[in-house]
Amino acid sequence: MLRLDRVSKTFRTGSFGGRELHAVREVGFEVAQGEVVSLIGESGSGKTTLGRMILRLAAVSEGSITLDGVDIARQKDYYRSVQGVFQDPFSSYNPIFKADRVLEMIRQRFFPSMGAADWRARVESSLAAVRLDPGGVLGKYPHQLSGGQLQRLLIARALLLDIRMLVADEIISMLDASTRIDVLNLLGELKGRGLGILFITHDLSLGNYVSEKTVVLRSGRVVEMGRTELVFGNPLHPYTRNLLGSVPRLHRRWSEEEDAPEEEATCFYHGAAGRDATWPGLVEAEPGHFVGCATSGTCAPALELVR
Amino acid sequence: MRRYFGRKLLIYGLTFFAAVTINWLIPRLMPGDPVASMVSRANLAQPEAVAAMQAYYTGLFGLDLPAWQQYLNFWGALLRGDLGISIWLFPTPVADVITRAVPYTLGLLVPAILLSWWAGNRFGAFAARRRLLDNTVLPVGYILTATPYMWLAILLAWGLGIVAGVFPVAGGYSYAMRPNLSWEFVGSLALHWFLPFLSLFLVAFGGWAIGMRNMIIYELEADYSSYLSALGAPQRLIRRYAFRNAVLPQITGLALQLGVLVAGALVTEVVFSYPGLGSLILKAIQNQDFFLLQGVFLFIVIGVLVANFVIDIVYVLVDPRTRAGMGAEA
Amino acid sequence: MSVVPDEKAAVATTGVRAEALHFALRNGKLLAGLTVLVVLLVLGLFGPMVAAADPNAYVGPQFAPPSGEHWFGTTIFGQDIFTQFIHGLRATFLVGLLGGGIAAVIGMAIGFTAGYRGGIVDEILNMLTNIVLVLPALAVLLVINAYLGIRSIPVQAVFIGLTSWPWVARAIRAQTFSLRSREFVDLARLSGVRPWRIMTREIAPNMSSYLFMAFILLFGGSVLIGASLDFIGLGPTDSISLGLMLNNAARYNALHLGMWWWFIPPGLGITAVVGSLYVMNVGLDEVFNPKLREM
Amino acid sequence: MTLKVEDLRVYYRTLKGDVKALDGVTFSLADGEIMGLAGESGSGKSTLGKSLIRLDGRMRHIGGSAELDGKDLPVGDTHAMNPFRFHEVSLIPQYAMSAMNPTRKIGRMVDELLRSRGVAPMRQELERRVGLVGLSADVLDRYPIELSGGMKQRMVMVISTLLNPSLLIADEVTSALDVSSQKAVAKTLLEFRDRDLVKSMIVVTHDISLVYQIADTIMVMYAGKLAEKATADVIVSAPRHPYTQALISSLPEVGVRYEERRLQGIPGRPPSLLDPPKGCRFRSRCPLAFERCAEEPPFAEVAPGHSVACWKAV
Repeated sequence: MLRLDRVSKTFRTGSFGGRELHAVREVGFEVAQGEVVSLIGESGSGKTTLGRMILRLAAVSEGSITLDGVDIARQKDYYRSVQGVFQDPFSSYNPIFKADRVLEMIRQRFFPSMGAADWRARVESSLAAVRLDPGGVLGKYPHQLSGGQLQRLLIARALLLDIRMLVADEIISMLDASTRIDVLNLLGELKGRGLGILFITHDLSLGNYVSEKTVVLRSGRVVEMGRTELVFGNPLHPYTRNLLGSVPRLHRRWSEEEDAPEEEATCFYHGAAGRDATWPGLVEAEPGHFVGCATSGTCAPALELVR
Repeated sequence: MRRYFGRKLLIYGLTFFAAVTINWLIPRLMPGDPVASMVSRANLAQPEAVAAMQAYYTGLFGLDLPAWQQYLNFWGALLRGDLGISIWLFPTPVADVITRAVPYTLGLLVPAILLSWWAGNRFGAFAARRRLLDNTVLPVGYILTATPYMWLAILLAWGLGIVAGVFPVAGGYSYAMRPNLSWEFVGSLALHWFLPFLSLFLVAFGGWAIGMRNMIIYELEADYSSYLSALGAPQRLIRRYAFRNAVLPQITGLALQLGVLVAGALVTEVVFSYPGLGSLILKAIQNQDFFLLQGVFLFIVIGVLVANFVIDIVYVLVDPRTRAGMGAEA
Repeated sequence: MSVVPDEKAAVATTGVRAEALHFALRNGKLLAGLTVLVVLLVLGLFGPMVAAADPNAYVGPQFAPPSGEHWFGTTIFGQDIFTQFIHGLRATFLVGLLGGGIAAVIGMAIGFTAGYRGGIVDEILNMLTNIVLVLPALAVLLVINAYLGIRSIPVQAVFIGLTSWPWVARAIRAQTFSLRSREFVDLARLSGVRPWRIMTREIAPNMSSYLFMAFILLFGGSVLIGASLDFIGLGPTDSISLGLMLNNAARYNALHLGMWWWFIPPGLGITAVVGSLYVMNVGLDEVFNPKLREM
Repeated sequence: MTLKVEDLRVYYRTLKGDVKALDGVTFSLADGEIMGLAGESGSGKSTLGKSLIRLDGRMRHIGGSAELDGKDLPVGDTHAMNPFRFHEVSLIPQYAMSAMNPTRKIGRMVDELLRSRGVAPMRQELERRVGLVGLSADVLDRYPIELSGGMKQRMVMVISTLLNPSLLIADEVTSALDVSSQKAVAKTLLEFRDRDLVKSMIVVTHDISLVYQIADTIMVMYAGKLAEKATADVIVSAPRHPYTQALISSLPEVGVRYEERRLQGIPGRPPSLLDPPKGCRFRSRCPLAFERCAEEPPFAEVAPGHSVACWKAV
């Protein structure tokens, strides 16, 4: 359905665009209907920029993003099909207006001629889909609602349109532990309704919980991707392994396992030199599991794993 | 670093360019024949001045030439240092008239700006978060910044000059003297300088004090201040750091306020008939001496640009962050 | 990245506006400034209707100190200074309102556009802003007014507005930059809202308190610049302003004649108008910025 | 016993009244103990952390006391508290990225801070500690802006522990960091304790999995009150308070999948602390609630080193 093909993003910084910053480099993957793809990366990995490009909030520098084979830049009414929810629930709402204004804006643009009763029914059905009580959220100001309610309301906003794809950028990282899981479960339900979801997160355990496919991003490049159980069950790239090793877990302490050796942790296309020139591309290490930096003879640890 | 200053110089260059263009353009926007209307508006007594003026204007404006040619000629004259002839002090060149007045204006402005900035910042920092001072003395600051420069000048002239009779209220030195290098003359200069200086100083002082007080409050709320408090550092140290950081925006503020301060100096000079640029402007307007007015205008623009550049340099010297940031980029 | 949920956010249950109003009604500076301003405004608006129509008419004895007949005394020509004062106040408010208003509109237009569009548009507008910023406004106005012979108060105010907008544009540009990256702006874009509406409906309302305070400062600044121009002798010829009263007082030697009643009222009027605006501004700042409130 | 806190109450002053952010908290901390202080937003964990070193402007000490190494800790008295700060109690703040004066070189700032506290500058020791956290000594000659986020974080950790305090409060120190730097910072905290640079530590966090990695004990707070305190393993594996149980079971771990095992959150919201309900504050969200919960449950020891505030657990 949504397909990214060698997508790159270069920012120009400095006065009159003096310098270039490569935020995303040659990223390609696909999100199918009824599928959650988690995009995992640390700060500076380019994951948010990717999400913004998919939402047409940022222009693609090179490569293409297509929805059903048509470039998204040329799609009319793209936002009827693709919507997004962002990290900070409190900054997602204009603080001086009531929270349900986000719904009203959808009506003005996309359903200008819909009658009040029909609209009301539509709002109630999408609120029901995110388990929000209309009386509890409509007519309230953002600060009167909890972070979890606000994020659900934004998902409900997206559901007002018959969207097929939702970009969820860190949507639960600012929520409390006891409420975040419910929002995560909601994403699981939505994929059951046939939505494709790009779940952008820095938290590996969350990505693992809900997604079919996982893409691990580092400094704008894909280092490893594939079916989630393969990426998490048999991580091949040293970076992924290191990341997984750093995730704090319950019932298992860090000290019980070995720290990844230093050079593995710093391996980035065989050390610091010649990063771009020698990017080896992605290799299919096993069916449905791709890894970068696996074919080069200089990157011994990764090579061994593939063998 | 080079990039930063390059950018600043570009802006100043363009500003100067804009100023010259204004100077060229405005007379051409006058309704009717500018030469005729200017000559008629200037109420000249000497017939030779009228003739000279007519000839000069016609030659300078060259209204029969294409506009770009007129414009280039204007720049040509300017770059030769030819600002025209003063009508009021015919036939003294405008450049000479200005050169004579500039030391007075600078002598008034520079100490007033620097001292008010220094003292205002000190006082504002001291008053911040001290309830008593904040509620008593600072309101005086608001009143001072709201006071028109010329009115405070008039009040001081009246109170300390006319009523108390302590200071003279007109001129740059005693009318009975001719400029010379005696102590007596210097004393007279200082006596005549004091009131205009004081009135400029007071108005500007109020502004700096208020600005600093607000900046300091923000800095005292900043994270680094909280951290120092949590580690038990004494208020003295925290305030010292806050002051250091709050001074930086005040330096930028100084650059932004230059225009206002210059304007203040001009009207203050008018009140005291102080022989600087302000009095020249008054005479130029009263005598419809447009060359003089334009010359003074260009001179003020250049002065403000130079001062801005000096402030830019000072800022880089004072703020380690700009240096560190630029060092990393270079 | 995960950011720690702010405990204060859970605490905040009162509305932003209600809280602002609460502090506004208890802010002495704001109320005091507002009171003085309103009194002067009423005087300037309605005073001329009650008092004599022509402020420059020779109505009384020359050179008279304040009395029951002439509250503020008369000039050496026998003009009533109180009549001049209330007419002058009106001119002062006109210059402030018009000059400050025009500057605010220009500053907002340029600041919003530069901040929202970014890129090359921003570079160009920013350059323009910086150029007008370093040009000394009064000097430019002197040349313009002297050549073009501007002698009417509204036209004078227009030119003041045209030269005093840059710092507002700068500040608004910076604020727009930070607001633009807020997520509700992205969501508005995802809702198909056009840039112009995003600027006017999403971004600008969030800066309304700041815009209002900027306007207040521009108002005060315009009054002071206008008074300076009038004082130098580029004031209105057919009517009166507070600056022109000062100019007359200085020109006809009120100082040496000891006619304090001639030069004190106009200056005091300007100071009161501008000062009450500034004090109001500080009060508003305290209302909108909790950090500045007295602990 | 390093720290003993007795019925501590700290309220926030707001327009609508007092927010009872910390409402009667009693616990103790042993020598060498690292205690994780966990809770969600509004639980009072940060308030507790701050109140042991410096109350900020809107916080008011309502009652209760604290004792450190047998000496009374005057938490309610900003002035009397000062001699203890830095020397006895220290803080790694949440805002470590902006905690250092931007216009001073770091080394000089530390010198000035030390001197202002009556301590002679200790350049050598400072350099040694800087090395300990993996920074080179020349960061002391740099301005904060020249350091990366992780470097600033480590530098602040060094500064805060320079005088070997008895009690270190680490307030959400890992929450702004990436996964890999989180681990490094957490391990550094552990090392500070192991090297005796600090005697005991309170690690305030919202991330139980993280604090489980380094803490000896974990104390869980809910709505301004203590819910449970026990060793880290007990809290994670055998919690007794229904809130702790629900919280732990709502955390997705690597390996748990939506398709296979659906986790559940806790329905409802914490009560408003302006006017908190009587009795157990978790009552309205608790699956086990019964009539007795209208009475406030005591924070009682149910097993050695394991205290719970719940009638069902007693």
